[in-house]
Amino acid sequence: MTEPLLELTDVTKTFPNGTRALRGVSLRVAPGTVHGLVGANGAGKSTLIKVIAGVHPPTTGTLTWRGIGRTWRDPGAARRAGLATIHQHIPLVPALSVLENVFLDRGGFRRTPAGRRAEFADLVDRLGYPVDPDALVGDLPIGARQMVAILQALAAGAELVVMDEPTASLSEGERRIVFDAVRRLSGQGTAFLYISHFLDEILELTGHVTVLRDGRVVLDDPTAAVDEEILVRSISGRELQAAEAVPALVPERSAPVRLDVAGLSSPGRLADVSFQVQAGEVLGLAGLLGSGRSEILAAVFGDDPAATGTIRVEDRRIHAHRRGFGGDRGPRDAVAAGIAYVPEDRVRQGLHVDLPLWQNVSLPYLASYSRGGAVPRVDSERAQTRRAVGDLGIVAAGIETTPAQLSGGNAQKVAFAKWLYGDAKVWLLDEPTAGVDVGAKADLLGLVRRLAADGKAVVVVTSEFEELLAVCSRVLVVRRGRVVAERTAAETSEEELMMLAQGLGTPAVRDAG
Amino acid sequence: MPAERRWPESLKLSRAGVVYALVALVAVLTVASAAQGRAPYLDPMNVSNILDQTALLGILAVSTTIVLISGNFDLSIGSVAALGAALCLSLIGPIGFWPAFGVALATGALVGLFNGVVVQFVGINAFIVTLGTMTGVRGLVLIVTDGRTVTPPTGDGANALRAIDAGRWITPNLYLVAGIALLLFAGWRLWTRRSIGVRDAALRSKAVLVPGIAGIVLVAASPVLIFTVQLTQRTTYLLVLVAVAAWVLRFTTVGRRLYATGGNPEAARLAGVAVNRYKVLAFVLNGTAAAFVGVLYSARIGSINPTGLTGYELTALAAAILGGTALFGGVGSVLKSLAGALILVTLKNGFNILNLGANWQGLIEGLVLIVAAAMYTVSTRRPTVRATTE
Amino acid sequence: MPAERRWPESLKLSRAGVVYALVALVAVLTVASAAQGRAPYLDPMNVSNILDQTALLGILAVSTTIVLISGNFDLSIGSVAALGAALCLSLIGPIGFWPAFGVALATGALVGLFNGVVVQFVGINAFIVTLGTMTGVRGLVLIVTDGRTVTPPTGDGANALRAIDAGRWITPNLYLVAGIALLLFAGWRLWTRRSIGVRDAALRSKAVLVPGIAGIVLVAASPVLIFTVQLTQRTTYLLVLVAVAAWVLRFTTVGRRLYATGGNPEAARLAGVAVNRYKVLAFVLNGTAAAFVGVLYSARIGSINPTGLTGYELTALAAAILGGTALFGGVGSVLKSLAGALILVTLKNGFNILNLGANWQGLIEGLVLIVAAAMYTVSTRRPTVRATTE
Amino acid sequence: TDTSSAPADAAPDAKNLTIGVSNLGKNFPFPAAIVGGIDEKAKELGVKLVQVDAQGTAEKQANDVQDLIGQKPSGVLLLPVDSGVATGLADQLKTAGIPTVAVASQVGDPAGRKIEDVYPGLVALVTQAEVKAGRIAGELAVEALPSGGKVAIVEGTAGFAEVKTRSAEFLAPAQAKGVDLTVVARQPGDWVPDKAQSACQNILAAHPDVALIYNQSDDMAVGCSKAVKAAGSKAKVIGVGGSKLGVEGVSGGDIYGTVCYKPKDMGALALQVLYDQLTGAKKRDAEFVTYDTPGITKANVADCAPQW
Ligand SMILES: Nc1ncnc2c1ncn2[C@@H]1O[C@H](COP(=O)(O)OP(=O)(O)OP(=O)(O)O)[C@@H](O)[C@H]1O
Ligand SMILES: Nc1ncnc2c1ncn2[C@@H]1O[C@H](COP(=O)(O)OP(=O)(O)OP(=O)(O)O)[C@@H](O)[C@H]1O
Ligand SMILES: O[C@@H]1[C@@H](O)[C@H](O)OC[C@H]1O
Ligand SMILES: [Mg+2]
Ligand SMILES: [Mg+2]
Repeated sequence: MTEPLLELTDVTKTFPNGTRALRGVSLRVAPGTVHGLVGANGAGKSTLIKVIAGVHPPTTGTLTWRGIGRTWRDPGAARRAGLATIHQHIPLVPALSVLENVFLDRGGFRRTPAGRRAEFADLVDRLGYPVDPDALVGDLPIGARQMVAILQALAAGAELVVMDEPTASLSEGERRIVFDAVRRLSGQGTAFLYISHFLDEILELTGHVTVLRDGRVVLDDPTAAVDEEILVRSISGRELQAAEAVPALVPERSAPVRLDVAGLSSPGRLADVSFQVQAGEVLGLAGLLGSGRSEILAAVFGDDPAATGTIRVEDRRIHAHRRGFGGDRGPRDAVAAGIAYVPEDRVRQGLHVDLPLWQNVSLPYLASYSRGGAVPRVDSERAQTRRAVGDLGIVAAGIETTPAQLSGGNAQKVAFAKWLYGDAKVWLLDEPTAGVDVGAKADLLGLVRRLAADGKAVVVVTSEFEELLAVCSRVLVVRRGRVVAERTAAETSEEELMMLAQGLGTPAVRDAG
Repeated sequence: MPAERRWPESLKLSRAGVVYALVALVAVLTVASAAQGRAPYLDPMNVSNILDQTALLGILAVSTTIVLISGNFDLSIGSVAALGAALCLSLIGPIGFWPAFGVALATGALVGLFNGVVVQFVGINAFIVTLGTMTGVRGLVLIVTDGRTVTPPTGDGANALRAIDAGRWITPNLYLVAGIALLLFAGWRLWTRRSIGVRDAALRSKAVLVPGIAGIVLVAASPVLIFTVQLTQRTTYLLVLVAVAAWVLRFTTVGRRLYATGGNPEAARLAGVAVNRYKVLAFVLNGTAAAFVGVLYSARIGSINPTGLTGYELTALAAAILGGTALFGGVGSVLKSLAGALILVTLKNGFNILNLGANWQGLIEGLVLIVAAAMYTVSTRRPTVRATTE
Repeated sequence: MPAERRWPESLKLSRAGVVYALVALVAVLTVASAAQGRAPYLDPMNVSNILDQTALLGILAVSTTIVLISGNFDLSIGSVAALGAALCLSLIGPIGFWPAFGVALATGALVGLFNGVVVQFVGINAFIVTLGTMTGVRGLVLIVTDGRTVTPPTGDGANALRAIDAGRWITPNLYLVAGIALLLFAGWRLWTRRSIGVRDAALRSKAVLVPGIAGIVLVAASPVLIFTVQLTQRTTYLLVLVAVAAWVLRFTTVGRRLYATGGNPEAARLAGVAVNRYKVLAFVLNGTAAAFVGVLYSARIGSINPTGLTGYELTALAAAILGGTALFGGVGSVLKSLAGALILVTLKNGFNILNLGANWQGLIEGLVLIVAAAMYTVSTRRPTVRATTE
Repeated sequence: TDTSSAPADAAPDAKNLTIGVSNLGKNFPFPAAIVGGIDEKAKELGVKLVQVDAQGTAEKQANDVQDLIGQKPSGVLLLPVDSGVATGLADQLKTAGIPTVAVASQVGDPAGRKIEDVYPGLVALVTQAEVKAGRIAGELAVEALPSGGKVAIVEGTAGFAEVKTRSAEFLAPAQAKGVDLTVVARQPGDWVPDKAQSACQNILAAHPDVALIYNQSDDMAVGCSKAVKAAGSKAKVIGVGGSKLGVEGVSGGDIYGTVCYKPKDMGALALQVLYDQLTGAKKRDAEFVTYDTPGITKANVADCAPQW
């Protein structure tokens, strides 16, 4: 075996709040390989890569980089040594352009030296993902930001690129782009440490895989020696169906319409989107990054001041009395009418990262936990949150912890839990399983089915077409802000959805535009 | 989380640092004043004075805290207070005290509404908007007063004005009160621990015995040790306001939503919170409180000078931030802001008591401000590496 | 992005709103002053006066902008400037001007370093720290001056002091300068467009012809139309500082890192930017600039009294924020802050020229502040339409 | 005018006297100089001082007086931040039975109370007469412009009583002598030289023919004189105060004239008045005590030894 590029020995990490995230992890990454790292939410993956990247000092243990023991003084030191990291939370500077973010770590004298744009164009070409170098990062949706972060890491020309769930917010097309880039670069000698909850990605992409469970390594083998079942078992520590092959519920024809969207338009974003969702139905929205799926959900929820059209929840028209749907009136009316909304950007839109879990969970239906609608009953808020922690398998030190102290997948579950115990009739879920581990993903999808079974109407946006087909009875394909096709889950396939989303409709396309 | 853990939690240095800073400051002043051979620093009269002097600043610190929690910023309150005072004093003659009082409060509320609407709906930075109203309203004060100090005409109106600030209330002996409180507390602990098993006996006996004995000692000593404080009416207003605000913030949906609004307005809005309303109302409250402070000021002083109450906004902000309120929303406690205000007032009072030369006061005040903030910042500090969640 | 697109972009209302606000204000003042039958508002002398009066505030607005971009806040600069002045004036006698000047600047830098270190490494809120140094340093000024107005002894030292601010420079005729600049610009456009094909002929002719003809007209008219402005030495300092700062921020890596530091310190740190160093250095720069302003002030006035330069920090902050600088870091432009400072100075200059009564000035100033900010906030607001790219 | 003084050992308890001084703000040179005079006199008389400092704000002064009363001084010297606000403070001191002398500023609204009409309950008011000082400045103006001309006034910060009092009778001498002084501009200089300089620059740009600029303080006169010089104007500059800078300006010719205030003497005088009251050497009741504030020009500049 060749000398490892990176070697960790007996690394432990205990956070100031007492959480022991790593309990003696050893790991060797060989040069030029793609090394997979998997584990359940809260297993310690992100913590481990933060130790590797110099973000957290390890509590104990050693890190050897190219044969030399190192203690990174700061993340810059690791980067300069040839180790680039894409963190799970995509840390970019919103007020700077894409170009400047991609080359944020560059030294030299001139801010944008001659040739930088060419270098950027080159990089974009190599990745195969076009993005406007002058767009402000703050204006980009989360998927595009993820791609910028990838560009940033690739631009560093590092020997080892660490990627923490790079594809969690990407759709199939972009995911392919990332795969191709990883393969190409590893062929040229760059090593990758690749974290993902998509086991198919791990099996397809990596040469070696390490599984973490509760801060310990429970499996460390060449990928060739494992299969999905083995991985699932070591991740969760129990037997588990990877993706349940239960067919989605098809609602009765006579089931009442819960959500009726007609002629929903928004200049530059959406054009004449119409659809209905019946009680007991799960409707999926498929599309590429930036196709407008999130914008549809936001507009229905009343978070688009420029939107027009009619929206009815059980025959009650909402957002009608205003010019637009925006401000804080829109969401308030939507909540009052019985809509629940899990937005895609959980940190910016879904969570109060510094409030305790129980205050996050009770916020949307606070009045219902309160005496006279005015004085919250803390006990019942806490009880409900404890129940959510159990129901969704949230790994947390307790309900007093804040989302800031949770792992990515667990934070996502909190954003979901907020709506769980209200009496919403319509659920809008934007990437509800982003960053959620295999076990929990099955649980969440089960939960979505149960919502439908309880007679709710659910609209799901998820970039995984497989997941859409597993949970939805019907799928709308969105492209450039329009619904371009409609399929029942039974009569379509991932491949067809992909083609439709890319605008390569089969002759049989029923164009909705 | 068990009850016996929760109580000390809120008393931890990192949680209540400003209170410890206040205690430390008072301790230093007590020692220094004893060393100079003066009357005990904490004698009832000086305590009464400190409370009285904190009243107006404290009220503004409380309402400023609310604006800060909501995620905004208000520099206009010093000017608004002066306007409230000027309006009230100049209208007492023509329309009588109560209508004048109403006009003053309404004007304060209106300026707050203006701030709130411009900040929230036009979307201009609160700093520049309230700097604008601070300047503009001070200009209004000059116009209303024509640059002169205004005094109310003598008569019924002036009497009514004085009456809203004239009351005084002498507390019962505080040693007795504290003793009784401790005894009740011990009793409550005994009662809540009824059901706890033998293994907690030691803990239980300590948890009950310490306050119990302390209580008995205090009650027994109370005929000899006497400490009664005189509360002026404005102090009472402050205490009532603090109690109400603390209760609302901590125990009601309004409070919860206010914190949510300031902490992450976007997430709050998408959870159905009327974010704009909360933010605007915080400004309105602050304006109204400022006008009320102006009226109290004029009742205390009997007049208002056109430059009066200048700079109060910065002091109120300092009190709030010393109390741990975040500048950018979502975090703050009116009780701690009150402690912050007490630090600022105690410090100046201490200078007066110790007869410290004016030249040195600024330097010491600046240092104390930083040290007080450092005292608990250091203990609250986020781990060197900021928690990173996505 | 083609050059002909980028230029007008930076002139759009939403990008350069503060400049439009300034232009609007000057237009109003010009009309008002004409209506009162006075000399043209924009005559060379008044323009020189405005520039001169902007110098000190402008320098502070620039360095304050840098602190704001870095994600911090500095209230101490008014006091630091006064300390710089007091030190320089009181040390000229004992040690001569240049050493005294050095001590003043070093002290300013030191206070900045203190602010920076306490904010970054102890982790206390910049508002409270710099409020503390504002108070403490003002105390130092009082100690240094012992409450008196300080004047330098007459002699070489005082002459050297005066010399750093005594120069004056008369610009060439600005019509001629502008004409030549336009002609050069037209030439440059012609040159850069050499290679563009026929289909751009129309565009090219417009892009070249408009500045070309305007340039010829101006040059031709320059013997008759004469507009020469007198730049005082401190105006020159300001212009040099603005040019250097704008260049560094816009065209060097230091600028990118500073914006990144303020915009998202965590992202910057993860990308290897020495975040703490940038933040601390911004404070140091601000302290040094403040001390320099203090020395210029004392050179101009020949003395400093203990309350001198009070409140400058708020005015500098207002200028920066009026120029669109964010309070919370990552956004700001020194050129626009200069425009913000010019608005504030022009307004007061306008009051003087129009002889507006002192009582009314506050109200109008406040309103103008808000309207100026509103003017471009409204236009900067997120466009309702976002382009869809896939 | 009363400047009588009693021997230091007039009363047996003289050594135990503690006198409170509520100063409006040592950060302002004028009150700082008054306090300097009080300090020196206190050493001479052997009385103890307890000093509190309002840092220029009326509300702090209210707290200061409360704290002073708590320390039960034998008497108090009150240097009011604001005349109107001071009435309440004087009442409190009176209620507490503490003999009080007001210094430097009147107690009671200057618009409704003549300065000689001392607020009841005070032992005395020791001050320069502000309105009279403005009148003396007006006399200087007539002297400077015997045939009249355009005049500008640079005022202190709007809202200060001195802004009104120092202008109230400024034009009276001209009227009395039939000299035509026309005020063409009246702008704030906020008591500080830099703002006064800007104001004068701007006034001169708008009215190049201004012949005289009256500044309500010497600091402002100094700043203004620089603007006049830089503009090459012939306008004469007048100040008020007799400060070091002002007197230097007068002897150097940059400033035409000023009104000579003597803060140190005034402080000493005030303490003496209170001391006399407490020792019984001389009892006063609401007496107006003042000193001479002559107008100073280059001709008699030697008569004004600057005290601040
Ligand atoms: N800053 C922190 N303070 C306290 N505890 C933390 C902090 N960051 C992470 N943790 C805890 O450490 C554990 C490991 O978290 P980590 O983020 O490494 O998980 P992960 O494997 O990346 O999970 P995910 O798949 O959900 O991203 C979790 O229990 C989490 O709650
Ligand atoms: N690469 C990109 N560069 C700039 N803007 C982009 C890019 N991709 C998407 N957008 C923006 O995203 C908006 C649509 O995003 P939306 O979030 O609704 O799409 P989505 O289908 O939900 O995709 P996502 O997977 O990102 O959530 C468009 O208006 C567009 O402005
Ligand atoms: O010089 C001024 C003084 O005379 C006045 O009394 O108050 C303000 C001062 O600066
Ligand atoms: Mg993770
Ligand atoms: Mg989306």
